[in-house]
Amino acid sequence: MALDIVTIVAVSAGAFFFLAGTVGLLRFPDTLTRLHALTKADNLGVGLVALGLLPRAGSLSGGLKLICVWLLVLLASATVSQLIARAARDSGPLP
Amino acid sequence: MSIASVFALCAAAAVGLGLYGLLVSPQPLRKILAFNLLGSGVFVLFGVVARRGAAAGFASDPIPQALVITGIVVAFSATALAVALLLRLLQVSGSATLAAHSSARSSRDPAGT
Amino acid sequence: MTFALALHIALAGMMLGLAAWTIAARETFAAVVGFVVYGLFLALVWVRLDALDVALAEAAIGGGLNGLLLLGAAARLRAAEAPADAERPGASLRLLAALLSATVAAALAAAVLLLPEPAPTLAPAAAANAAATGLANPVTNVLMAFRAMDTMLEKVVLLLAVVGVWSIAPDHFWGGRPGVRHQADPQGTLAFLARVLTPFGIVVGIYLSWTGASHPGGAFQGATILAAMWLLIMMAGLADTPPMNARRLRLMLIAGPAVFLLVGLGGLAFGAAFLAYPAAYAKPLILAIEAAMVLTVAITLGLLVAGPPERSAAP
Amino acid sequence: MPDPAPALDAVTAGAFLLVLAIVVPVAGLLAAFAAGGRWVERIALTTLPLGLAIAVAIAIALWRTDAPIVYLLGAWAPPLGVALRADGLSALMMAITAVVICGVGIFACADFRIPAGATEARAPFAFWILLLAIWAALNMVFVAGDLFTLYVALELLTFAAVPLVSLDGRAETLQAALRYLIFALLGSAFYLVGSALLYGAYGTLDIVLLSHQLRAQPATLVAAALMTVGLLAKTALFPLHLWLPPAHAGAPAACSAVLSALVVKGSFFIVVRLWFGVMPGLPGSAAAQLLAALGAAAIVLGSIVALRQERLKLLVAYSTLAQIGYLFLMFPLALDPATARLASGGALAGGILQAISHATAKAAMFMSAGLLYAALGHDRISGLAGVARALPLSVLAFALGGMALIGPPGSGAYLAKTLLLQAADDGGQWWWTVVIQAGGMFTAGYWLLVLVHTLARGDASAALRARVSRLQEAAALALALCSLLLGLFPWDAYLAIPAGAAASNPLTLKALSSLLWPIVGGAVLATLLGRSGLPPARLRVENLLVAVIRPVRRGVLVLSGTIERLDGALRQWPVAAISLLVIAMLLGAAMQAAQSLD
Repeated sequence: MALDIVTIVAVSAGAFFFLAGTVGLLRFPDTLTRLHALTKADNLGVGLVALGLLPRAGSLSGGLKLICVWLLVLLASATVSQLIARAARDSGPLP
Repeated sequence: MSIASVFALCAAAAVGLGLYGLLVSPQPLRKILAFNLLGSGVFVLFGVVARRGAAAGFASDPIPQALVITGIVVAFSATALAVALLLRLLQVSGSATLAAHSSARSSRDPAGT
Repeated sequence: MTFALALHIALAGMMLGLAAWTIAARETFAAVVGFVVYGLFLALVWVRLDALDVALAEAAIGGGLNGLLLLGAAARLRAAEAPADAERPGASLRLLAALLSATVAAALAAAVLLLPEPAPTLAPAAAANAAATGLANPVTNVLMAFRAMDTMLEKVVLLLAVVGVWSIAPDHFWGGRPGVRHQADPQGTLAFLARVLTPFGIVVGIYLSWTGASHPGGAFQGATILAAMWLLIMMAGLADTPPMNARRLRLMLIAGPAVFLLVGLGGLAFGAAFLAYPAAYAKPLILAIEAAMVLTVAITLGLLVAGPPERSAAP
Repeated sequence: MPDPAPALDAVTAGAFLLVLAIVVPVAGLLAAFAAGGRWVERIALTTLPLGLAIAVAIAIALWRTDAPIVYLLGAWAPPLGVALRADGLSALMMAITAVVICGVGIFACADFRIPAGATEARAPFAFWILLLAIWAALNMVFVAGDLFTLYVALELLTFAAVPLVSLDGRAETLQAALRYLIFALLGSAFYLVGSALLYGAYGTLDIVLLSHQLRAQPATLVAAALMTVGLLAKTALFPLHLWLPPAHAGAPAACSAVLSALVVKGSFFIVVRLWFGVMPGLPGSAAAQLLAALGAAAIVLGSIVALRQERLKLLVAYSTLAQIGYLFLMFPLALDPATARLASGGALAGGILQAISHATAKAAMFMSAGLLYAALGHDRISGLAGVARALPLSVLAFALGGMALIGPPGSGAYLAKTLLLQAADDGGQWWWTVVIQAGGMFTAGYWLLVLVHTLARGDASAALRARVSRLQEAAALALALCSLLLGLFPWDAYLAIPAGAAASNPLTLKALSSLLWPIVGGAVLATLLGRSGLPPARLRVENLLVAVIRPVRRGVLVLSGTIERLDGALRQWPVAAISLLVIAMLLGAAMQAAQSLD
């Protein structure tokens, strides 16, 4: 029961951060600010969703896989946003 | 309405959209993209058929699934070949279009060897 | 049930929205990005259709390699986009095309919805014959045993795609290296990603290929991930494509279909039929074919994305 | 004629030959790819006689057993497994494919040489591997007993054919290859949709099992319409021919020969399998008439546009377009009015014979056109004067190939025409009789146009840029002769030929007049429609004739100019793609109507 509550709270919070990140993506004016919104909010969102799902993983290996997913997403989004930011800087302000 | 019906409608719509794109997009790359969309609709149709055939403890008939995997490989190869042709066409002629600028008759230099 | 239905309808709606975006977007680059996202949603659809093997294949190809291929092409074609735009057909022709496409879609939808109940299926037959191969994944059984001929020919199709892509190279680059040489900062972000991610990716790729015998996954899905890792290393500038006339490369490119063919011929000579596996050796034989196929498919996919030889073999 | 209802799961004697027919070219191409360099050509040339021997062995085995040869791959019986089946049609198509591939292989030796000093070159490497791939794919098309295996075979064929188009790397050929590829992909997507629907409805894709279970229901009708039209797009039946003329005319000669002679027959053969094998009772009269009407339109448009070409290779390519139309005339003629089913009788035999004789004849014509181009450095029809004297054997190959298409007694086309005319007579479908006869005249028209130019007085030997290889001329001549003598082959072991059709004495007056009329008609057509005019007249009678003809010719030229513009419009991408969808709908509606009539 307590674990269920953890899941519900964490996943909902994660979903909220995703929503916030998406709003930022749509509303902010240029590439760098959009990236700012996306990376911050989405990384937190993914972490919270993964955390919320951990109690439901059922097995140790399942839990480890979830953590791996979280780490890989972090790695990918961190590097990709770096690359996008550099490309944006090199090619001047994009609309 | 079952899962299968929802995704059947979705697949048919994807086929329709892909067809429309193939018909009207002037740029070859957009045609290739539309072909991929069309193909994905066809594959989902196989998935719907597989899902309807769930039996014998399988949640989905394995035969259409295997056909889709083969189909995905073929579609990817086709995309790669088409993209390579398109990029080479751009390199050689400086333009990337499928429109016949000149009628076949006046095409300058049909090869003979 | 109604919640699940709502979820499915939402998923289908998202997918169609992205599909429409792919067709309607002004810029080709944006359309391709839409298509990549579409591919990821499509993988979810396959999960909901209980076809996990296909979901993995779709995620790896549709969301991954296909996206990479098309994005690269879109970037190189950007300058040529405007002239082709002038050839857009007129409004009446577009309306006609829309009407006809919609009619085909409607006919298709009606045909599927009116399919007979109960649906015919080969699932029981596949289940009953699973013992013959000793593999627990029914899709792998179909690919490697029941319809092995299709799978073998599909590998030949992949090889032909490579021959086709190579065949349009400029003559003086024959024997050279495929694709452009990526120059990247060896201390840069991409190189960092390539160094950190590749070991993970290789493990996952091999795991997916290996587990395909009994769980969702398989040679093709695993090979796609390996190909993606190879491409990542090349894009990070850490490695270069091999010269296209290297003997070892040629051998690796035919390994999959060749082993398949040899095992098949073994069946013809000593066993029941071409591509029939003797019951005692079925599993090791299939695993041997799959191992060769993983290697071949991974390299083939990487080379297909890299494109024709564009420079001489000298590094 | 073998029993039309083949056994389902009994492996017959000699069936492993079917496996070898596919495996040998596949193994050849794998080995050639791995070995590379000069080994590519050596391995391919070794594979040629092997494959030919296998094809002949299959034909003999079928003759002996008198029943279809069946092989179960992996010993798995359909519906779970995939069967290979060879009936008379498959055996004949395999044999003719082997003959043409061997001819093209001999012809190509001289064209695809590795330059001195290089270890490997692009064009030879690709050509030999793709040639073997086309062979494997076609053999698979002819024997596969499963609709999805046929799809894979069809894709294999497309993937092997497209790079052949752009082998010389010029922008036009790259564009032609890309058009071909994308349009063919659209066609295969339609085919694949149809297979999905059929599997959903019947739980099998095996041709024989499907034919037992097939009922008229929405999924079947939609599948039949979509699959047929997808295959028509790959076959380039009018009006879906946008890709064919530039692709076939632009490719190197050996490639054009394979593409025109064999590759389009692959998808045509699957249409035949689908209509006669899977669903003989489904299409009904209206749909069959529609296919033949498209075929008739292809004959008229293809021939008239061929007559208006300035270049020889494009003329031959448009002739292919017209000849593809000819292949589809058999569908309404094969319809048995009593049962409204397609019967595998004389009309089908005629259609297949036409495909076979066109394969050999067209390969010979493209080869000799390529030889003329290579020797002269151009292929303008108006610049061919004197060529017959300078290059007699090349011109003779062209002349015999074209003659074989018109169908003199003893040729395969003659037998085909006899069978089709007889079926038209029996069914009371006189309008197809008119089309068949007109088709012969059109063929004679563009054949004569070319011949008259080559025979005209002129000094071509001075203009020759390159020597022509005797071996290449011999290969072209052999294929042309093969087509001319096909009528003497014992066809009734493989095809259902009604008694009496084959037995007519080829030297009777009636038989000879059947050759004379097309040539007279063709002469009139060539005079009236030929763009490249006629060589300058020297006799007073000729001058008089020209004076009489000139006003008529002016009027007819306006008409043919309109037809040429129509062809240009139809070959625009959106128009062709829309035609594809319209034909799909018409076919679906026609089949639906046929079902509701019952």
